[in-house]
Amino acid sequence: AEEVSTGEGRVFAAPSARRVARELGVDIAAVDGSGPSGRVTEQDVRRAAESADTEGESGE
Amino acid sequence: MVVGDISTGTDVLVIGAGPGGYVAAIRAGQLDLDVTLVEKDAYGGTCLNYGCIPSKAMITASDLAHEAGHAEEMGIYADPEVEMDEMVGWKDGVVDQLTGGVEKLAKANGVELMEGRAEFADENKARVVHSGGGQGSETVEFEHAIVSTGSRPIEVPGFDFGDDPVLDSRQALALDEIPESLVIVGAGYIGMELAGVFAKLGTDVTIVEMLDSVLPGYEDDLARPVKKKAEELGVDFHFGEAASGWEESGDGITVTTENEEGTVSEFGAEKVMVAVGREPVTDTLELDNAGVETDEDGFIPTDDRARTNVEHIHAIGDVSGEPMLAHVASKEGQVAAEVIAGEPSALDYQAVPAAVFTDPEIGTVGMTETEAEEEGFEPVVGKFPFNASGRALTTGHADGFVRIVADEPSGFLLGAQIVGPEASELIAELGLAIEMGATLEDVAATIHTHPTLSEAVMEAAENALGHAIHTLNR
Amino acid sequence: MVVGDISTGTDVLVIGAGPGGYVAAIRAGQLDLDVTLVEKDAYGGTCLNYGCIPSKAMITASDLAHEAGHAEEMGIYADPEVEMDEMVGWKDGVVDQLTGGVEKLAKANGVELMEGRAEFADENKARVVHSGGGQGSETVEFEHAIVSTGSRPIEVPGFDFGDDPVLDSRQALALDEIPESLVIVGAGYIGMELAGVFAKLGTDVTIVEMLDSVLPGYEDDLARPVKKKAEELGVDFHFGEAASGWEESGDGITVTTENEEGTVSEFGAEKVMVAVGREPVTDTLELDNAGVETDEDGFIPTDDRARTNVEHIHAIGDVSGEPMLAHVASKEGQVAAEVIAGEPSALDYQAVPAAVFTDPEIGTVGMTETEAEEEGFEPVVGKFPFNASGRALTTGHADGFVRIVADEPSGFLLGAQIVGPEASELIAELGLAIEMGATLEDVAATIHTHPTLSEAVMEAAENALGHAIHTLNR
Ligand SMILES: Cc1cc2nc3c(=O)[nH]c(=O)nc-3n(C[C@H](O)[C@H](O)[C@H](O)COP(=O)(O)OP(=O)(O)OC[C@H]3O[C@@H](n4cnc5c(N)ncnc54)[C@H](O)[C@@H]3O)c2cc1C
Ligand SMILES: Cc1cc2nc3c(=O)[nH]c(=O)nc-3n(C[C@H](O)[C@H](O)[C@H](O)COP(=O)(O)OP(=O)(O)OC[C@H]3O[C@@H](n4cnc5c(N)ncnc54)[C@H](O)[C@@H]3O)c2cc1C
Repeated sequence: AEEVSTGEGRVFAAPSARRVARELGVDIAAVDGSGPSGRVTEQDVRRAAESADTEGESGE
Repeated sequence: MVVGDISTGTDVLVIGAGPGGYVAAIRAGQLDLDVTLVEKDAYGGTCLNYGCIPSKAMITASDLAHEAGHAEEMGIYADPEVEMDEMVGWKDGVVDQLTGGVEKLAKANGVELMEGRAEFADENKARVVHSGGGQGSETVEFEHAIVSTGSRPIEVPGFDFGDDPVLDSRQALALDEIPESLVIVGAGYIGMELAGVFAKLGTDVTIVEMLDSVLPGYEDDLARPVKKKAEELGVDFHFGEAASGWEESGDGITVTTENEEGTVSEFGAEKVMVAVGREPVTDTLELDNAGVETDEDGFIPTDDRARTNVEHIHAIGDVSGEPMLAHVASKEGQVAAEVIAGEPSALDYQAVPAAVFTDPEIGTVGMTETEAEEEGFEPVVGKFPFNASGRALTTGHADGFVRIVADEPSGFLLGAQIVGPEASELIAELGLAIEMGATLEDVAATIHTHPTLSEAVMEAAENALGHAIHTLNR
Repeated sequence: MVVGDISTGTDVLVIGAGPGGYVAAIRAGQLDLDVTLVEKDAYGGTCLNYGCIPSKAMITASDLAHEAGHAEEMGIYADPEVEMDEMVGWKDGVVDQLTGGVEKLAKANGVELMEGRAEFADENKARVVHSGGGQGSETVEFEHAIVSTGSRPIEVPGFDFGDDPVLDSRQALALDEIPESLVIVGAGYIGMELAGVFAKLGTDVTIVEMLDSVLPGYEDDLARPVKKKAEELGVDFHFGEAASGWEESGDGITVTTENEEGTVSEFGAEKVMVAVGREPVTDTLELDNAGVETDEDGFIPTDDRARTNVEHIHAIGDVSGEPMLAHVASKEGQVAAEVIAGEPSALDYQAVPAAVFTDPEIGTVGMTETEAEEEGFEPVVGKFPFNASGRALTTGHADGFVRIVADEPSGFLLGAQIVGPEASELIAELGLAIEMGATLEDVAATIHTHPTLSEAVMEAAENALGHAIHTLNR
């Protein structure tokens, strides 16, 4: 996925994706976006949550 | 609920029933919390009773009267007469309908309504002092509290809102005669909105403003069409003048101002309205008893869950600081209620829209070009003037423009500024675009109905991309 | 370009300068194509000269005159007089400004303008017949052509637009006196828009419609407030009546209609306007010479790149079929130009917005609930009535509602229907939402300015989710 634009702390993602990130405890600013120009989709957030889980299980 | 010792228990105590508080209470009710909403004055708060709604009602009505009398260009000849008491009565009817609605909605969502002034006794207890003689007080124990006590107009020394010819915006919106002349102190949005109302009703309006322009805080090119139109309506502007006092003189009053050099000027009028800003209402509350802190301006600082320094006490709306806008209060109210209910809510919006209901209107959301640069973006700007919009021309109102600010490399929308017809409505689409992470291409590719003002939004996006149809590209 | 034998060559020949053709030409010019735009009548086509723009101008103006005379409720007393010739003159001024703009924009984008009627000679050659005596014709060789010859009003047998008391919408919009009485044949959007104009100007309007309701094709609950308001304005409806003829009688005419049972009715009036639909204009073109096919209704079928059966000849706008809307014509024009320039463009939009500028207005985009079901979605619907909107009440126009249709499991927006104030503008946000793949939550979570009509959009989304604030949830 492309880089999300540079502006500080700004994440380009729909409100629904941002809510899912909070729900799953994902730092959305650290998620790679697969949408246009690197927009973060809800699927990106869920994928990030899953991979964080598996990383967590393997003790980092 | 414990009765007898007139003491009540509640999950959530909401203090103040403005657009912050009543929305918080309704949302909490929806989330099956046990909610008590305390209001000392009127349901709907400043916004419904004395602010947003009354001012917009008077703006529409004065607009219609004015337009009808100035449409010879369209072949319409009329000489409207306005009965101010009836206009104000109509406005009051609108307010009553809405405040009645708030009460009904609160009840329907299971909110317990309590009339009186709430003050904190300690971190988990408040006293509600009922108004009127001998009604006493009662104690409410709460798990969570939401402070939404709003704001009040700042008084300028020398101008006491208790004195008859000195008006705040609330009193100005309740006059039952059109004043022949009016001095307005302050050219902020409230001053400018009401200047339009009175100028359109035939009042001689003079505005004195300490700073050097109308609508401080808005970009020059947004404020300019508003000032120009006000001048056409006969409004007389005096910048760099600080109001220092007033005295009776003949039938009316004389308002005294002073500029930086100390030169004194005098302005005669029937009344003077002071609208120089609003300050938070915290002195009704005994915040100290709950340990809730305020900042040097009296606002209650909050985090992104609308929590004060005391975790189970939230503060929302005007009392929690800028931007002091009704829709921000409501959003914060929803979030506070959801956070209390354990939902993963936060104030994580990307952009707050705002509107000024002057003639022409202003609508803004997100960043200006300058702000975008400061934030480290590489902004590109697209613009579309309403005088190239078919719909604008057919309404006879074609002043102003739509401007969109985007990040050039990514195309993401960052902000928008509109001055012109229905700017307050047009900004909605751009607010959604920014929240969604839309790009210029997304907005430009979306079919917009012809002929509408909203086409200007699409054209501004196309202009930023270098391929607008109805205006020349950079 | 070859001169001498009055023969020209061009990359792209665009035939017809309506909102389809002139937009295609400008876009092609922007893409550095060599473009020739031929128009036999007036730049801007039906839309700018005789349709969208004139009707909307007359709607605004008649509205203002009417509103001003009916605002006693707001304390405004006026008795406006309308000089119809001046109103029409103002409208013509708006049209001139816009058509002049089209010409300038076309030239500025490098478009070659040619006056005359184009007809195909073969697949790569057209003859342009200049109008006026002895101006002859010239031949244009082209690599690509875009047919955008639009549509014309359908004539009902017995009603000849050449006869003085029989009007099409174009003639009705150019009257220089307000008719005392008018029969309108057809209660589609054009008939209903103009019924409003004339009723507000004081004409006694009678509508005869073959079908059994106003605005056929729109859902009942959208059409109902429009019919109700028209009736309040004194419009007299007769459904199930087919207009069969007219004759002079006394000062005016008598229009004869027949119902299904063959019963004949008569309606007296000063004039009759026929607005029963529009048919494609292909008979000016000699399409056969180029091998371009039409369907049984005379429309030119096209694919998703706006190509006809002849690959290098595109057709756009009304001539290529429903929906016959200016903004669809323009979109197709842009796509045609981009396809010719080799760009990967296509008509891949999700939803087409449409507006009816009646009182109240209607705005729609995407699917209705029924359509969503038919497409296999599990629709959930959210609704917000304008009489619960603070902004609507302050404008004195609170009839109608916003309805949003979404797919329940995914939350994706599928469509929206609005009837009420500024419906034509409010639909824009929902169009963008649908194009962006927004969910109900996205729209509900976006802060909307208070007090605006656009809050109704947010509330409708919240209602679909079961947590609207300002209306009771299902
Ligand atoms: C003329 C004017 C026009 C405006 N126009 C707009 C506009 O167009 N758009 C916009 O967004 N904003 C507008 N505003 C601002 C808007 O009114 C405020 O932002 C909004 O009202 C803030 O809501 P709130 O709930 O925080 O407070 P408020 O609406 O001020 O409500 C606070 C409530 O708390 C009550 N209260 C205070 N202390 C206590 C206590 N101790 N116990 C019980 N009750 C208490 C008060 O009586 C009041 O009802 C306008 C303001 C004015 C004055
Ligand atoms: C009263 C009325 C109100 C309307 N309101 C709206 C509205 O609010 N919104 C909306 O979206 N739509 C509206 N419409 C419909 C809208 O006008 C059409 O959808 C739109 O004009 C179609 O654009 P077009 O470019 O396909 O064709 P047209 O605008 O019809 O333009 C076709 C042009 O081609 C020219 N032409 C034809 N044959 C030749 C030839 N052989 N050589 C050279 N030139 C030729 C014609 O002179 C004409 O100028 C309205 C229509 C009417 C009548």
